[in-house]
Amino acid sequence: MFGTGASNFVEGVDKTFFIIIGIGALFLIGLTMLMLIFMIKYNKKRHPIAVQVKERMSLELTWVIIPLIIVLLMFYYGYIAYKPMREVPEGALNIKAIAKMWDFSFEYENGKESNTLVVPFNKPIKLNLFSKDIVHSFYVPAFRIKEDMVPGLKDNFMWFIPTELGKFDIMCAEYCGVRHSYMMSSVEVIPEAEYNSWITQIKKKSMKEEMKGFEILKNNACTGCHSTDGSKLVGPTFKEMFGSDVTVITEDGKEQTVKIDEEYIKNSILTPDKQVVKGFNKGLMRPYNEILKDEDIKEIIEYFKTPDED
Amino acid sequence: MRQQPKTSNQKLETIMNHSITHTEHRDDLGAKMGMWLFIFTELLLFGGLFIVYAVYRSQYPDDFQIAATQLNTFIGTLNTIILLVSSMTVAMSITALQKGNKKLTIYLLGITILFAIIFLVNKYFEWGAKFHHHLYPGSELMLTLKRGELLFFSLYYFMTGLHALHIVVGMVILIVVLLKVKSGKINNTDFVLLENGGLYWHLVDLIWIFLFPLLYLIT
Amino acid sequence: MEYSAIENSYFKIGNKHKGLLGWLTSTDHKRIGLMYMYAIISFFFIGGILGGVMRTELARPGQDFLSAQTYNAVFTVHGVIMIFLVVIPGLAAVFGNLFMPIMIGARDVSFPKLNLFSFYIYMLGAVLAVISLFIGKGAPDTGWTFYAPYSTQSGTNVIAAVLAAFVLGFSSILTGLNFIVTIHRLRAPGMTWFKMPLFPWSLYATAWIQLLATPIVGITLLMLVAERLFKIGFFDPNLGGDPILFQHLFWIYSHPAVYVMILPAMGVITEIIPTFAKRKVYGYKAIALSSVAIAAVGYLVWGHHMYTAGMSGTARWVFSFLTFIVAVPSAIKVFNWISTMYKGSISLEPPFYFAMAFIFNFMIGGLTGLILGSLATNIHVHDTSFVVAHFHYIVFGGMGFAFLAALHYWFPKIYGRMYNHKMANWSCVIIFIGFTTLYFPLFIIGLQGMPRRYFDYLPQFQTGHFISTIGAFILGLGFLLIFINLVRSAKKGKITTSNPWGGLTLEWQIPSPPTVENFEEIPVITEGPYEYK
Amino acid sequence: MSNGKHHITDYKTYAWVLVILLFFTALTVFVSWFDFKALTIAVALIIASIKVTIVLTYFMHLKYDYLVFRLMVSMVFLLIALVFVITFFDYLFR
Repeated sequence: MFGTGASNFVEGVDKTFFIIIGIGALFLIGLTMLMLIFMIKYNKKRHPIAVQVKERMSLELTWVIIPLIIVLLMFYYGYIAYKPMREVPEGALNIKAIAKMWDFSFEYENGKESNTLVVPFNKPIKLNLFSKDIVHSFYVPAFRIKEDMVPGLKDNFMWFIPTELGKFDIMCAEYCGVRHSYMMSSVEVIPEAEYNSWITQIKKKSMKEEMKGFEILKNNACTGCHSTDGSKLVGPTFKEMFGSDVTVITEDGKEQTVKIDEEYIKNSILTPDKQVVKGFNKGLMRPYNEILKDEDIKEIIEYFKTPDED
Repeated sequence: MRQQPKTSNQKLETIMNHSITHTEHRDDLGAKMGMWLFIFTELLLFGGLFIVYAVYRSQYPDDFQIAATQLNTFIGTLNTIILLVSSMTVAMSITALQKGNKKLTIYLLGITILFAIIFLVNKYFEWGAKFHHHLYPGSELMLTLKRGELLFFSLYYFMTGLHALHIVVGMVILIVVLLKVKSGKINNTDFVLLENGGLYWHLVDLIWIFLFPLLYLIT
Repeated sequence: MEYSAIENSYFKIGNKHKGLLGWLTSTDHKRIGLMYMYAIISFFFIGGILGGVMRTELARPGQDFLSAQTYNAVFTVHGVIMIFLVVIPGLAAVFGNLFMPIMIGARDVSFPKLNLFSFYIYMLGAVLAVISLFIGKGAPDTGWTFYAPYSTQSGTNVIAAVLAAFVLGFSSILTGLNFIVTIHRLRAPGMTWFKMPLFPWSLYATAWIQLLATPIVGITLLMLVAERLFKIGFFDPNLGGDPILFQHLFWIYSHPAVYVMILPAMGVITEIIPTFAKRKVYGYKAIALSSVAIAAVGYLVWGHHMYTAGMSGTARWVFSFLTFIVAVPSAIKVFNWISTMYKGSISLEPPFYFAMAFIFNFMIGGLTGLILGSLATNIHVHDTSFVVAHFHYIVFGGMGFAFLAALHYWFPKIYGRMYNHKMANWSCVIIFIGFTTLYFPLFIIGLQGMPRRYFDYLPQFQTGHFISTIGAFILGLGFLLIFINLVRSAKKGKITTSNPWGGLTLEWQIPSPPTVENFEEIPVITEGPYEYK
Repeated sequence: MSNGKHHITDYKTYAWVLVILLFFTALTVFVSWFDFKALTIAVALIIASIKVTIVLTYFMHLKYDYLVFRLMVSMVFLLIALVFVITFFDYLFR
């Protein structure tokens, strides 16, 4: 019913689930049967005169106390299966997980960065959770773990031991805007030896990615909506954008062809809805006039001007 | 099981006529209960704000203390005294009416309303001074403050602003009550409106009693 | 002879104004209740259509006919309309207004003018909610929960929607206030607290929640507005605020709001079962007091919406513990309902079928609620479609079915006419099947990890989503059937007697439909409300 | 249904209540000049609570009104207190 289970928490969570659902199903079936039996047996046709049954305090008390014991038991099982989730074992591998609209990124202890989470098999991993803008949530169904990534919240974490090799989905479970349902990534669980060699290979950033303009675009989550590889997201891609001609729709609904120059880029950052590239919706981008300074915009334009290397 | 006479047409007509002139039956205790329930919602409304205050105060105790020094304790104390005295005058106005002294009732209500105006004038000067120093929500200066101080001033404006709004509402209620006393609609046999107006005014006082030390005195 | 009852009822005779104006200016609790009913049913259809649009989009993965932005706006508006305009006022404002004063033997509520005033505030809020769709930069896209800081940043029309919720809250408060005073002050002579019928009891508990919880969300939404307008920073981490605090304040209201929906629903069921089983309610006091217990404990369990929100570990288990405690009074009610059927003489009429469907759905909703209340399992299913299924089982399978049960139960009293029973029974079956097909698959894909509020989804969830969409259409069909049946019967149905079901509570002792003042003489009560012999 | 019992309070009582309230106001201002460390807020709140109780009892007539009002008021304050305590289960243990 659950799909795969691949972490140390799976057993506890699933067991709690089956205990609660088992007791629940027992009650559900029992009471429904009773309801149906009464409906048939005490139907007006068969049972024309109702018998007024005296209330009994003892019965009333029974069904206060028994459910109370049962729910307390359920609470207990839920609690003991949950408790280890907040107790990180010593020597866990620390990885920083950062969310922004709308992607996840990971930073490892040696400074390596990646977009998918890569972890060694059967080792405790502690994820320190951060968010750059709004509330997101880190959810790996196969691991039965979830924790919100709250901007400004310190010491927010989750941990797990992956117990199966393979690739598992990470999803954002807290609604975060237009591309919420595409805010996904994956955890790759690989053998420890493989991990050790993977972690030491730090890919050098391309010259363009070293530029300050790119840093600004990334920090303001521009790249969440505008790709740098040509794919179409919420907004137009940045790849080979500068200098091209595009059709735009102005505020009063007219179509226009403009060349993407410094002026256009600046206007699009400050007043995004004035000239929206055809095929994209307006109102999705906020004006950045209070957030980006003139120098920042200059850096961004510098970045756009620089041609791609390959 | 219960005796319920069958409705005949003639009787319906009388009911119908009765309903058109429909005089609401008087229930002073019910009216007062309604007022109390309304006061509860007001308490919970401010309760929400006090939770916010408590949370941020626990998170930024030092910033809150520093920020609070910027508030004028003198004006705060003065306004506390004004509200307490006006609470007394409005309470006395009920006694006056009960004793049949209409003139004194009007006089006491007038004083209460006057105090309300003085309170607002004080508040105006207090806020005005802050605005003069560019210390208001959304100002450039506010955004440069330490986070705790920013929150303190935000809360200060929000809480005292909402409270001032209640003062204005209370004032309007008291003016209406005063006019009704004058016209004789509220008199020494039917004065639940006066009592309810008074209750509302005391609520404004209650909230201020908490606001005053929390905002002005934690330096 | 009985036709004259309709001619002489509150329908035909109002105040000094005639026609529509007579309705719009009426302070008669029955007319106000009926106006609420028409408004709420209209909004339910709008909300339902939005839900149907959503389900259709989700029938298969990928974008079909909505853009992601539109989809987000649709589920937000669906939520806002359904929660604030339909289910929260639902039973209390409609059937509470229509029947609570009669059931306690009063001519009207304590403050009839205030009652009409709260209706107009409700309409004002509704207008604001509708306006939020059309002005500014588009319909709000924050979800009905308005979580900060997204709601403080979203370029869409959040302020109008938030103000709508605020205004609607105000209407809810005034209704609650009115009901509390009415129940305290206007019970008929001899009707002690424990001789009062159980529907008014449940409304009493509900009214306290409306009164004491709503102001908290009011102030929270005001803070949100201030934050958007003045950069105040209560909830914006960049300005030192705490987004989790918003969630606390929001759920301090919105969890109890669930009880505002479900408590009157339980009250309705408690009225229906004894009437059709011809038996005294088993455990009268237990049911009455469990309403109060649910209201009281239910106020303190809001944090179970936030187990994964970054709360402290201590807070998590405290909230989990309290949540499990609140399950007990709900269970007591179910046991008592079923015991009331024992050795009864049950006539299987449409309201009774709806009531049975309610109990079944409510049990599933409640039992899956235990999975959500338990810490370990909650972590896995929180914010997945499991939650969506759970709360629709409570709100729709519970409150919605209770509304239909109440509608079929009191219909002859409201209109003085009877509907077609066969058609009503069929619509009950179809709605039940549609409902189950729509929501049950969501439990399963939720367990497999389908997050909620997703515009698009991974292929493994497709079967579930597809079945669910089919359910939505069956459900729509069922509602169409009910609508046809009831609208037709309200106009042309067979004239009925004053007490077609043989009920004992006071509303059945007066003509159908009731006269303007309900009672010629206020009855004197000597025994409990369900003393079947 | 009765329209409530009406107790007439003297002017003198009100005057005394005001004097007491002013005394507590002076006291709370006075103690704010000292630093009680963690207790500062507790002291301020205790004094405020005393003042509020006095206002409720005398100015708002709870002393003379029906018992049910007193019950309701205490219930509401208890509820607010509980909400505070439960909220702080989060903030104190974070």
